[in-house]
Amino acid sequence: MILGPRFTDDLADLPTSKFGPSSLTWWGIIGYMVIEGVGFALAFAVYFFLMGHEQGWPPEGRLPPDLLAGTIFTIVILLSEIPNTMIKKAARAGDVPTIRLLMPVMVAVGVALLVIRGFEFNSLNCLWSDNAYASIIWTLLVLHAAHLGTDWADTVVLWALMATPLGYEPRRLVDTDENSLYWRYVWLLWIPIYLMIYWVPRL
Amino acid sequence: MTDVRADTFDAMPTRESERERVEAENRRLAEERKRIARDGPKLKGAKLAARLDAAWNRPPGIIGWLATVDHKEIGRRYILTALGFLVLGGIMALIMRLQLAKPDNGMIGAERYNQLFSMHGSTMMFLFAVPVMEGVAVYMIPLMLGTRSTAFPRLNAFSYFMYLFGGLMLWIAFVLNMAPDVGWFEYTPLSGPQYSPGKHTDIWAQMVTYTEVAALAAAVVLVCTILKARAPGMTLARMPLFAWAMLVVGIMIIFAMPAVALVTTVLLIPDRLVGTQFFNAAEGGDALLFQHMFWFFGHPEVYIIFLPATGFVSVIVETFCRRPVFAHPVVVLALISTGILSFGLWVHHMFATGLPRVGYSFFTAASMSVSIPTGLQIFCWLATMWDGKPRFQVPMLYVVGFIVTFVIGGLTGVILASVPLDLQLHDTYFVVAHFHYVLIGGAVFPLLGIFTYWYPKITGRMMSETLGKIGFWLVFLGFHTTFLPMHWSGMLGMPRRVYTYPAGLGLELPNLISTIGSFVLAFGVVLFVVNGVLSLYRGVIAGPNPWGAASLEWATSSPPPVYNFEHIPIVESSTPLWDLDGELPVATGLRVDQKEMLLTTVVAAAPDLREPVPQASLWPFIAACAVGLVFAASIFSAWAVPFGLIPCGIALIAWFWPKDMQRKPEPEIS
Amino acid sequence: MSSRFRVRLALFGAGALTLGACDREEHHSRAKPVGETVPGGESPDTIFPGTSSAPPLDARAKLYDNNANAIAMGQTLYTQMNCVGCHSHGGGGMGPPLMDDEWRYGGRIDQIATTIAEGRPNGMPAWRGKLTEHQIWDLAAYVRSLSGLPSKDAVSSRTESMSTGTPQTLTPHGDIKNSDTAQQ
Amino acid sequence: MSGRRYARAALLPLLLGACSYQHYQSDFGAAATEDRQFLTLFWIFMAVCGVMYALVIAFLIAGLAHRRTEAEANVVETGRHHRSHPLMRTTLIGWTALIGVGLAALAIASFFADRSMAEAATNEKLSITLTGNQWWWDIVYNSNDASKTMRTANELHLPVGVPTRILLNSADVIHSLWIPSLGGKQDLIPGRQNDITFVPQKIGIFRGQCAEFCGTQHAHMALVVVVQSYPDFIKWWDHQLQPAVAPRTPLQLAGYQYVTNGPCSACHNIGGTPASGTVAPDLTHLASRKSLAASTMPMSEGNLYGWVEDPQSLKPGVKMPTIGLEPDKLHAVVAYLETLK
Repeated sequence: MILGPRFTDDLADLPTSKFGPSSLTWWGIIGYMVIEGVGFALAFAVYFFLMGHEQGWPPEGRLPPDLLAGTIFTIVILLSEIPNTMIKKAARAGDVPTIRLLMPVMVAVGVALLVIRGFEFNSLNCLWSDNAYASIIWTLLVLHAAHLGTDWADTVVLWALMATPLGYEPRRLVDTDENSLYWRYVWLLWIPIYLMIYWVPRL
Repeated sequence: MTDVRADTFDAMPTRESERERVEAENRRLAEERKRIARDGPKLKGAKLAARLDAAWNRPPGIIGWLATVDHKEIGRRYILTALGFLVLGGIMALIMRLQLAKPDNGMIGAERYNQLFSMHGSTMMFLFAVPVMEGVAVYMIPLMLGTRSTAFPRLNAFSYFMYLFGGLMLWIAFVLNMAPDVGWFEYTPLSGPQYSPGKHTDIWAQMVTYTEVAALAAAVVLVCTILKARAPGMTLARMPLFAWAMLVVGIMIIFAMPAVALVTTVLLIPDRLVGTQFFNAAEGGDALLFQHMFWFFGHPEVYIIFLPATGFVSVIVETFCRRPVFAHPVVVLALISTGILSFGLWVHHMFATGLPRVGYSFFTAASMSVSIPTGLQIFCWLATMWDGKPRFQVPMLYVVGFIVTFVIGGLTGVILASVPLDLQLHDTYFVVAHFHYVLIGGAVFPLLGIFTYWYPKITGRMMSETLGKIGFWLVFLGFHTTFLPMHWSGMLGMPRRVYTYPAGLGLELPNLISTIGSFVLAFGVVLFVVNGVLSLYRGVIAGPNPWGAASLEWATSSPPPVYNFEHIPIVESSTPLWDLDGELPVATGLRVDQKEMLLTTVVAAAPDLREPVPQASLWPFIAACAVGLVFAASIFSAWAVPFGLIPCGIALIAWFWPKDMQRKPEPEIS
Repeated sequence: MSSRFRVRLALFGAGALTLGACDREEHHSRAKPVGETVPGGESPDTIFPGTSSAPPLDARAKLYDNNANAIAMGQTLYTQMNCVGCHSHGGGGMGPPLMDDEWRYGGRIDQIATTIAEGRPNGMPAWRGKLTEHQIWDLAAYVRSLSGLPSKDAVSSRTESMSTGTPQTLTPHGDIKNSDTAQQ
Repeated sequence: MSGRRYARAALLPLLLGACSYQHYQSDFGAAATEDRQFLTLFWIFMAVCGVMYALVIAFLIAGLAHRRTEAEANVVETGRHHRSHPLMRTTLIGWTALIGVGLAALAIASFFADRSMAEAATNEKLSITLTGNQWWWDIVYNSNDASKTMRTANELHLPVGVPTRILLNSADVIHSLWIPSLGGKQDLIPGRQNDITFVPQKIGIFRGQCAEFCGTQHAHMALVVVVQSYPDFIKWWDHQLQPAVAPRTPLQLAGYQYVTNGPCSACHNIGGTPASGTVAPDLTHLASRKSLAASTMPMSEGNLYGWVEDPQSLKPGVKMPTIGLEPDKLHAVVAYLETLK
């Protein structure tokens, strides 16, 4: 026998979207950020584990990566936080036109970063198959490029979506807010990788 | 928290004409919102059920079968697929036992035997143990929490297909004689490019990647469901212990599984495919790096399998002793501390690798200390039994069998945590005995118990009690006959993973006993399966709550309707169905024309949001196919990755892209 | 209704994988004679510069060529028998380089096997009698892989030793040029 | 009376299993200090764990068996299911303390056992280098005097009472040296050097085996361990330093010529002959060993015939190829190999 209901509460007036930890997707994104974060943290552990095994870092007779491309990349990705914050604020304020204006900027920044990343691979002064040092710095760079590329594709799709009438849906604003959050994660993760690829070998 | 309901759009700074248009639209949508049908005192019973059915049912036919996002359907598939793999893995085990029945046996050659034990281990760990726990959770957690769906149901569907494809790839490879043959652990350099030519090792590594992607997705789904979708009033303190166990397990998966995905996909496969040097000692790599990474995942993995089982035990003990489990907070703390400690133990798999001895002492202490929370949980169950009046039905028998068996496995675990003892016992049949006591005694016994327990909820009929009891005794006695002698053969000098052993070492008798026992055990499992199939047709009709249990899954019909609950139940204690006076308090107001669920706050479970639930969609399946194809193809060429990502990207975009570009009064996910 | 679909799906998957499996993973623990037992002798021994009338390929070729286990075994023998001493890691030294696509005595696996078994003028010793036929064919399979001739999924990317340049799995696919400049 | 006899009859096979062999390869061998320490510690652990297990089972039986009144049973109906026995909380604390104390005792015992083993490893008197190969053991007896350094394979001789340190390397994949009757195991890892120390205490013949899965023939990678008196050991060492004996009969000579110039010589070394391969076991004193092919089979004429003729059928996958010797060559080869005492 199924128990009969006793009606005690009506939820028809509950909202259907909120920013931050109330949102289900926010938790999903945090979940995937943790997964990626653990992946990167372990990759960092591999880096230092291998470094502990070598006499020199980079190993004897090899040059550390050239600084130029990586440093330009770092500056650009840090500067990209300015339009990113503006978009995040606009999303929270429900300012769709500003979002529509700034999304292409973020997309363009992403393209620029991906191009610079190509030059970065060229400035590592080694091939991944040379030795374990080369393998791990290539891997770190590839992993981050994948991270960057994924979020860039995400941004492109969101840009397209915000340009449609659906841009006014409150849930799309939550998406925008969360995409900006994710972008912060992308550049935050880059900082240790930048140091590990370009500066630790110069210590 | 900023509330962005449609009416706040008045404040938006937009261009004049645009602004007027949007405002007009908002007003129209607000009008439409008032006309949406919702459940409540005026819409209940059969009329409500018909409306909800129309909104929640998936399309019929093959397309609908592939497109479903119903957690019950997906959970059922997960469970059945995992059981299929259990049977396959079990057959492997029986063949191995036959080969080992007598010394110098020539029944199976070395190569085939090596494939068998690799397949047995990989299948049981990656394709049975973890997925079956996730499957049970995916089915039951939303029902226990009193909600209509899991979070991210499409991700859930995707997760199942990834898991299925991973399993298929491994087993098709086995049929094609391309099975992995260097163990479920695949230590480098044996699994490296030089000593494992061909593709069988890559197949193992990619199978792991599939199942990890699936497990991670399922973990995110479960954690988000448990944190955000509980019935109003079900605070964390009132949450059922199985949900607690799955919350801890979900978080553990999130922290542990990236390690194995990284070590196989990012380190081992590139070593084999494009010649990176991670594990090559001659070029600055290190073979032990693989072991560190593998066991950083591998040890928590054991607890990822074991903790859901403790959740099962708590559920069964509560129902069959008619008491909430003694010291609920202690059990929760035990679960959490087991989860944390399990990340600090991995080196005890590597005591023989010659790492610094000082470090070993730490890992000995950590490994031993994990028995404290486990010991506490066991005490709490025993105390509950003492307090209550246990009913000896099949699920409870499995719990008793669990305690008798698992505690032995736990104690041999303490023995193995000691460095001087482990150096003798490591990689011998003593260890084989130990972890089968832990995994079969600790996880499979409760699993069989919980199957019997939840069978009426899933199918609407009871399993046969008589067959169940016979099955239990066969499984229990068969298990001990198989694995108790293995302690002995290990002490007598039998290493693991040998396809044969010489006569004259005293190994003949224990091995023969083990082989006999394994067939008794297998017969018991077959009887369990037969019972499951027969009871589908002949079982007694169960009714909603045949065991007189206290948690919410028993508040709906058996089997549950596709929308789980007509109204969302409200929870006022940790044993809601025992603390009622005849009626179930419910919350209403969810729409009935579209799929919708309720989100509550993380700790207090106060109503927070109404969340649209995605409709059935083929895209998760298509995305799983695309991703699966990339994984399979990348075994053969690195170029598969950049090119394969294009269809993956298209599938994922199509998955999320709204199919209806009109604004709706309330959000819908089409 | 759905079961037929499932069967079809499984068949498709199996088909796709079979294509990849082929003979690559086949493991031969001893030579399986096809036709004659001893390699070489008269027939494939002839040097045919450039050219016209190559004898038909030895039937054993398909057991070894593109076979991952044979190539790996050959790789081990290559080091153990000190082929490195003259040929280096394919780059050549005292002996001719093996990585390029120039073959003085033919680049087919049976021709290479003959070269190894019988030896060649200017220093290449005859290995017949020192190595078994099976081992000679393994070696031939590996030597062929040095210039990227077999399919990429049958070769190993690297060994557990010092790196010797581009991973073998990535070496460009070579073609066979039969050089007619066999030095006297 | 008869019940007890039945019980004894049931125990008999177990006892037979335990006693009918010589602890040739067994943790119970107690043939070295290390294994004796292991056994002491093992029984301490077993005792503590046994007590803990008995407590759990006693509590389980008591919990299941003790009688309840009707009111105690129908707690849900009377709404008293949230209450528990007042003593339980105290017992819980007691139980936790008990586990803690037990574990601490075991951890301390384990720590001290580990310490004393580590100390024993510091005063080595003999050093041996063992290199793992797929699937055999290369053994070098080290000496400061280079002319005394001696290479053999698959058979380890140890002097009783002498602390012996074995340095462990690998030529290919990871292996693990495990001689249960002497004590513990240690992995042989490419690119790393490990070591293990034994102080043998019992004269006799034991068997060790590879304990880390190392590929196809992992099951047949064993070695014979001979613990002998110091004089015997020195005698053995001196003998092993001798070059191989010269062939005496025409048949042996034919075998000698084939072995030292033919395919065998590409891989095997025979001291004092042109055969100087380094990738397979040293054969200089092959016939003096007790087993063949890394203890796959005992040393005998028949097994030598079988092994030389077709190793791939006796140990499938082994690196030694099946040559397909003609009968006359086979006779000659075996006749020569048998002289290599």
